[in-house]
Parts: sequence; C-alpha cells; structure tokens
Amino acid sequence: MISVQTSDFELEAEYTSLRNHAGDAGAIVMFTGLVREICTAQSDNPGDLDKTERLFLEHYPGMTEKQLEKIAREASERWPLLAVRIIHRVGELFPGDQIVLVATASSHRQAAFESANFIMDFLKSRAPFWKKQTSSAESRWIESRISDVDSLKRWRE
Amino acid sequence: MISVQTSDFELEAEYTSLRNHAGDAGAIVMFTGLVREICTAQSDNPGDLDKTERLFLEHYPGMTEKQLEKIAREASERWPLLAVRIIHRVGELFPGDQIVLVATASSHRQAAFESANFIMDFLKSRAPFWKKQTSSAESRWIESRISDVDSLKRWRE
Amino acid sequence: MITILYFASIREHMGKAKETVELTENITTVEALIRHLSETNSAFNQLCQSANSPLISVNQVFAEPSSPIVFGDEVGFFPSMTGG
Amino acid sequence: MITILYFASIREHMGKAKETVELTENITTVEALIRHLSETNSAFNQLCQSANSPLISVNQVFAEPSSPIVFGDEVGFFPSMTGG
Repeated sequence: MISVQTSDFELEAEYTSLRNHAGDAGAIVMFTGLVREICTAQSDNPGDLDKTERLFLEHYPGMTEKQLEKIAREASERWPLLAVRIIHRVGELFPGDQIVLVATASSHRQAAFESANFIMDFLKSRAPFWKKQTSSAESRWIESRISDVDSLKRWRE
Repeated sequence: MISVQTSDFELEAEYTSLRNHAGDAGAIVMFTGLVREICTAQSDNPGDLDKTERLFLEHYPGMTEKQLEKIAREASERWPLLAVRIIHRVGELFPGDQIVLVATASSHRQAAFESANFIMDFLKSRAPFWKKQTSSAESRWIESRISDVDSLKRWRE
Repeated sequence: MITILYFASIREHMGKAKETVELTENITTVEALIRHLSETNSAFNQLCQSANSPLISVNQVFAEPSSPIVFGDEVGFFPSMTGG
Repeated sequence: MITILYFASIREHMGKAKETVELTENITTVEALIRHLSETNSAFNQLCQSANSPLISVNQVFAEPSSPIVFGDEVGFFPSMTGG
C-alpha cells in the first residue's frame, strides 16, 4: 500500500492491482506527479527561475513510511475507501520523471477524488521529503510554499 | 481527445499519450469509472437493490461527441490544462468493466484535480448517455440522481 | 420535413427510434411541434403528461420550448441523462 | 545516549547527518536538548537563530519543545518538507 523507492513505477500495474483489490469499486482516481523543468515551487517570482536539470529527493527513512501510513489511514477513516496506494520516489530524478503516485478506489466518485487530493496535500507538507534542485546556475533546496501549508487547512473541520 | 466507443481502453496507453502531449506537466489526474455490481445509482434505498448482471449504455451519436467536446473546452477555459482526454464506452458492459476515463494534465495539482472532477460532474448529467441495468429480477433504465444534478451547481460562479 | 429521434426509455415507450414529420406552417417552435405530436400520437401525449417530461435537443444541441424549428431539423426527445 | 539526525539543508549546514549525544540529567525535554546543542555547537546555535527554525521529531514522530527525551531516543532536525 505504501512504497518509498528509487525505482520508477508502472501505472498500469498499479491500476490493475488496485482494481483486483478494490472489490466492487465504481471509481478509481490516480494522481501522478512529474518533475517539471520549470519549477515554480522554489519561488513565487517567475523571473527567478531557471530550468531544472535534475532533482534530488532526500527523505527520512523510517519516519517517511510511518507518515505515509498515517496519511493513508486518515484518508481511509474520512472516506469509504476500498483501496489506497501511495508510491513516492527518492534519489535522483530528471524532468518528466514520475515522482509520486496516489491512487484511491471507492464506490463513490467524490470519495475517490477528495481522498486523493487530501493525501497529496498532506504529502506536500507533512511527510519528511526534501527536494534539491540543480539548474545550470546552481543547486538549491526547494523551500516549502505557503500555499501548500494553506492547502492543509481545508481539511480541518 | 474525445472518444465514444464500444471497445475497452488501456490506461497505460492513454497515460503515455497524455505525458507525451502535455509538455512540462507536473500533475496528471486519471479518473476511471467502473461498472458496479451493487449499483446505488438507481435508488437511494439499499433494500431495493439486486445485483447487476449487465449494463447497456445507449447514447445519441453525434450529439454525445459535441457535448463531450464542449465539456472539455469549458474545462480548458476554466483551468490551465496542458491536455484533456475523455473516453466513454457504450454498448453492453459487465460488472468490473471500465465505463469512462477522464484524464487531465496541468502544471498544477489543483487544476488537474478540479478539472477532472468538473468534467465528471458534467458527464453525469449533461451528456446524452443512458444506462439500462439488467439484474436477475428485471431490466430497467437507471434514473438520474438528484445528487448528480446538485453536483453541477458547485461549478456555477 | 424534420427528423425526430427518441432515446432510451422514451424510444421504448414510443416503440420507435426515429420518425419523420411534415412541417406545417404553424409548427415553427419546439412547443408547437410537441402540441402537434401530442394531438396525433397517444403514446407521445402520455409522455408529456408524465412527471418526467422529456429533454429536447434541436440539431444535437439542448433546446427550449421556445426554440425555433425549421425544415431539415433533427429533433431529439430523451429522458434525463445518466452517463459517467 | 541519544541519536541525533540532520536532514537536507540542515544536514549540509551541520556538516554531518548523524551524531550521538550523552544524556545528562538536565536534558529531559527537546527544549533542554536544543539548549545543550546550542551551547556546545556554534553551527547548531546559528540554526536556532535563523528565521526558519528546524522541525523536530522524536522517534520518528513530530515533536514539540516540551516533548520528553529519554535514553535511546532518536531525535531528528529538519527543514520544512517539500514532498509530492
């Protein structure tokens, strides 16, 4: 259900596995995050940006898995989910590479959409991953965006 | 970008094509709708239900494609999308079969999530498709749910 | 002459998927067409009296009772949609 | 003895990923540990004075300054997270 890995993943294999495990699901949402060449996450000023040549993803082994399990568990408590899958890659990545997969299956469409969105919001700012971006000009750690922290607030009741 | 077809579709092929056409996308959302054995769409009273043996999907050839194009165009006007793909199957389907795929690609996560959800809401009640469910007991046309019509209202500004 | 298409439960109720109707000079709107069909076809009349009145398209675009009808139009009558 | 882990920009700033610290009897909370590290390590002291103070975990769970520290704990210091 939860994987943190350097290797790439195959969407079709994950989808097939989810369909097989999700019983009588009516809705499957798969979110894939890709490395962008133009990465606005580091700054809100587009004039600042130069092209990403590669990205290095560091994480906190052990704690990462615990946080992902916790996020998946929280989503399953809030929505009637039949299956949840989270894959987050670490290590060196290049523009166009897959970074993250969040997939949810439910009887109901809204539950699948909302829970996948919820998990992504929490992944962005509650799981111990850090991105270092290397461009032609420099290497630097990407700073978290205020908008990502704000996104979390939507889910507080 | 828009397909109405009796044949099944391969998620991986659609995903690969979307990635190839979406330039520097950071987010891809793929929604798949599956035929459920227990279909609550026909009634809100779970006591009423018996198991779906098969589903027949009728549509209005010509008008369907026009409506899907319109829905995709509206989504592209509301959100900064890099690619949109809609596949809707028609004809005879069985529990577990794929009915519909809505996939969107964007630089930004929220745009991909919201636009896919928006397209699904419009597909449910603004595209000329009709479902006839056959169970062991009978064959009947599924009636549209008030909740599907209500979902549309979210997108009015 | 115009073409009329019936879909799903309405197709079954009407017992046909398609028919053609001659346009007389007083049939200039969807509303007038519905009145004409109700008067000449009891199955159609029944349909209009039911709680769920049909949705209407003219040339594959959603239409209103006041929408104009002209020679060659394709008019669709169908129940509320259940795609997705 | 406890284990301290540094991550990402904080790892680079500290020049190390890991160290072990002897627990004296006055180091019973995260806050006391931070005070101890600030007094004995100028790089750590600098870190605490910066606008973005580090996030803290104890045994791989998010912690507060008041969280207790006991023998054998694993304490992590890291910048705000940027996953997804």
